Amino acid sequence: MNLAVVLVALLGSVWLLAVIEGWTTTGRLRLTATLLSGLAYLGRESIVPRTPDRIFFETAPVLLLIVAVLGAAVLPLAPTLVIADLATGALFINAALAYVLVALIMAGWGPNGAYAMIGGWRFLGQLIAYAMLIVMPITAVAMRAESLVTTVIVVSQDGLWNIVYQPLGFVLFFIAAMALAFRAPFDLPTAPGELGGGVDAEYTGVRLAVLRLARLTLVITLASATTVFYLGGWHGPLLPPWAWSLIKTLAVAVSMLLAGRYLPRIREADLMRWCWILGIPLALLNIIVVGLLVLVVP
Amino acid sequence: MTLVLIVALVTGAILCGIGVYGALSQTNLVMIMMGVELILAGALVNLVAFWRFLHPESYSGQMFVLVVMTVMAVEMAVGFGVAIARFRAKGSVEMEEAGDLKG
Amino acid sequence: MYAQAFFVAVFGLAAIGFGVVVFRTSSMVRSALALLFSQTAVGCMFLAMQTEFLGVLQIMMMATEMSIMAIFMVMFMMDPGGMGGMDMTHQKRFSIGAGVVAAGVAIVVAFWADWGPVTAEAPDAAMQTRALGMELLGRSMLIFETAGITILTAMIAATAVAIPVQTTANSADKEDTE
Amino acid sequence: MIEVTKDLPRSADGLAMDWMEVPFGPVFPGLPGGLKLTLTLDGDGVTEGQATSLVGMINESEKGKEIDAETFIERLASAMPLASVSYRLLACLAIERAAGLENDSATDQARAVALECERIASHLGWLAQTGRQLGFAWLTDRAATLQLEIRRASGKRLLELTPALHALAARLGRTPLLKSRLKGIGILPSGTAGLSGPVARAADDAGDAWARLWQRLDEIITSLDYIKATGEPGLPVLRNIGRGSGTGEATVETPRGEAQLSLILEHGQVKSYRLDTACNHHIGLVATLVEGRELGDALVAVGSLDLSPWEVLV
Repeated sequence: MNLAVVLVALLGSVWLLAVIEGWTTTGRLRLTATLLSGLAYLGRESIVPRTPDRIFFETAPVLLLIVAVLGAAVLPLAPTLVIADLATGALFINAALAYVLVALIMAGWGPNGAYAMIGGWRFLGQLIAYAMLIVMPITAVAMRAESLVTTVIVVSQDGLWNIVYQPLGFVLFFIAAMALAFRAPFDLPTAPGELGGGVDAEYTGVRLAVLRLARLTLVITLASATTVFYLGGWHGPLLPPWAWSLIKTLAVAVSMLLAGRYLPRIREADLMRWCWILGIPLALLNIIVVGLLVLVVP
Repeated sequence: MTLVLIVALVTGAILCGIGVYGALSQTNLVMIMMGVELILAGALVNLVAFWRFLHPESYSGQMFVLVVMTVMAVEMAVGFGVAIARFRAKGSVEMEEAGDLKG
Repeated sequence: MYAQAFFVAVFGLAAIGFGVVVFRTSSMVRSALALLFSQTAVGCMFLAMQTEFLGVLQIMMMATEMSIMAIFMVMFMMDPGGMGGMDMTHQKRFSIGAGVVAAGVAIVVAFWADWGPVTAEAPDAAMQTRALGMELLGRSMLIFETAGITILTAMIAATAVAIPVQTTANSADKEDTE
Repeated sequence: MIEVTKDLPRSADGLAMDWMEVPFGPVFPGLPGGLKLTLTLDGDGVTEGQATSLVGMINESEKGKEIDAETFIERLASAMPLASVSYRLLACLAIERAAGLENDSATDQARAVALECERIASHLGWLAQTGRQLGFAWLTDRAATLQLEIRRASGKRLLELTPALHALAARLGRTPLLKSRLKGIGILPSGTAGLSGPVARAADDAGDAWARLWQRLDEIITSLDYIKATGEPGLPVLRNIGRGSGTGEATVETPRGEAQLSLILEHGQVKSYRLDTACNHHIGLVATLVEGRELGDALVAVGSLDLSPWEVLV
């Protein structure tokens, strides 16, 4: 039951996000256009490049989709509305999202094309930049909740959301989440202006439809994670808990989307430099500050 | 319950065997490292099985698993450092071509 | 109990299967990713054996580790795509023998040893995580710290070995480009 | 394996790796259409590269084939779709000089305003292209919208657009990441010959992509001020040259730099001509700009030159 509800919520959010994305780029709000163009992909010719690594080429989009859904499985919409309330939920989402890299390397290597391959390996460099900034802020969140269980993390924010309690962690996590979802300005593996689509470049038809769906699902999953870890999850007045979760998730997802419109793509060297020279010390500082707060404030 | 323990131990043993085969038969340094990783994976399976079925009250068992995981990471780091240095110097990480390393 | 045995066996078979693929395929990226999925299956075995924290940790760590392995494979192999299908093994018979002997001895020990009483009930996952944390920062703190320092040392040492030797010629060259 | 790697060229980091030769263009989202960039890639780095134009114009007329003056102007203008007004003006000037016509201040003024209009539109087009290359969606939308407006605008409408153009420049100055993306990229070696236009004027400053961006934004503002002071634009139309003969030479500062045309006119027919454009020289700079750069930086450097493959002569 929970599984069905969460999946429907996930799909609905993806659809809304796609509609909003279309709205920001074309300036027209069309509710059915996304569905229609999604269906149109199914009818288009699926071109397979010459001498691909067939296994990787076929599995990569599906793996990306599975990983995004698995990540969402431990994130609660409401106190009991969660697919799997694992004892190690906050660690599990890291484990699931680590496979985004695997999927992208497969998608990059599979088609046997230069643009795709450079895009895939670029994401490995990007991971080395952002990975610590995903894990370390989550550590600080778990420290406050004294638990890795996602529902407990939400309960721990009753009264004071983590965005106020540890704003530094929120900023770092938000940026790292955008890098993990490879949204602009961190879209180095796809980079339309530099690699002509990168890992997307060789995918057509149904496979491209799955890949696009997976990318949007990944954004929703990460937005939902941000909500759970920093924005108090289901907490909120008047509306039912699940509605608050969805509203916050969509708000975070849309802000990730919009941020990319107003920024040029970051240089890979800069991303690496800033993440290591600035980001990691800040994340450590965040852990220390939260640790002190947890110990000092009753 | 002994059945599960035996299944896990046999799996660990076979993984270790495959790892030994790989580490001995491959000519490329990176492939040899893969063999070593498999041997360590076999060890991990055994350690977890021993902790779970024989001494679940003692968390030193789980601690040991963490140490082995650290060893895997260290092995990777050092292995790749050596591989890069060797590749830079000789243009190869093949064992057949590393006769100069013999004592 | 049979359910648990079933899942452990299934993931075990998957781990063994992917482990065999590692040395059977000639494509290097496939080989690295097969090792990754073998390790993931090992992580799933941990989950099936009710060791949640370690299982998730194994699954998480191996994804990055093996992806890095993959890029090194591509760098250092003659034929990373496996298009040429060249043989890159040596002393094959000896290796097979050693592998079989290693596995055989371990299996014999597994069957013959007296493992004593086997516990049926495992502590629940939240309890385990908590107890492991207490162990890490209590009795085993020194080991944990040592492991941390070791990995830091290894990182520094590996980087030091890997960066190019700075001779006067190429350091001048480098300043030139900057 | 030593046999395999011993002859491979070494990368900057000293490792012998396989290099790939990858084509970018002629149809590539980050580059102007018709420009083909061939880069030799060592991973994400460029070891060497060169650019060629697939749509360039043939420099000299066919022997013994005379073209009507009007037709010649139309041809030259349509051969340069990214700067048609400039080349129309160039052809008009050269033919009129060949026919021995005196300058007429009223027409000259209208023509100059038209040229400045095109300069603004062309720079906005470059901004849109740069936005596409950098994945900066807002810039692409904004610059492309303004460019379309300006191409259609009368003098009065242009003045109404002035605040929008100022706002665009101010906005770019405030955009985070943009400076770090462009600063220090595409620096030309000092004393590079054959520069003209914004690239040459920016070379006095820092000579990188960031300086070129600001040079072009400044030129937009300067052109606006000129238009405000002068008046309505008028599309260059050939004055009556009768059946004059002679040789004429003209130079026009097009949006991308100086273009030069010399021709021989015989009885109102263009007998032969010779053209020289800025892009023709700039395309040769690509090889030095991309060498040893990261792929993204190399493409930004090429983009900052504002190459128009149509204006390259083959």
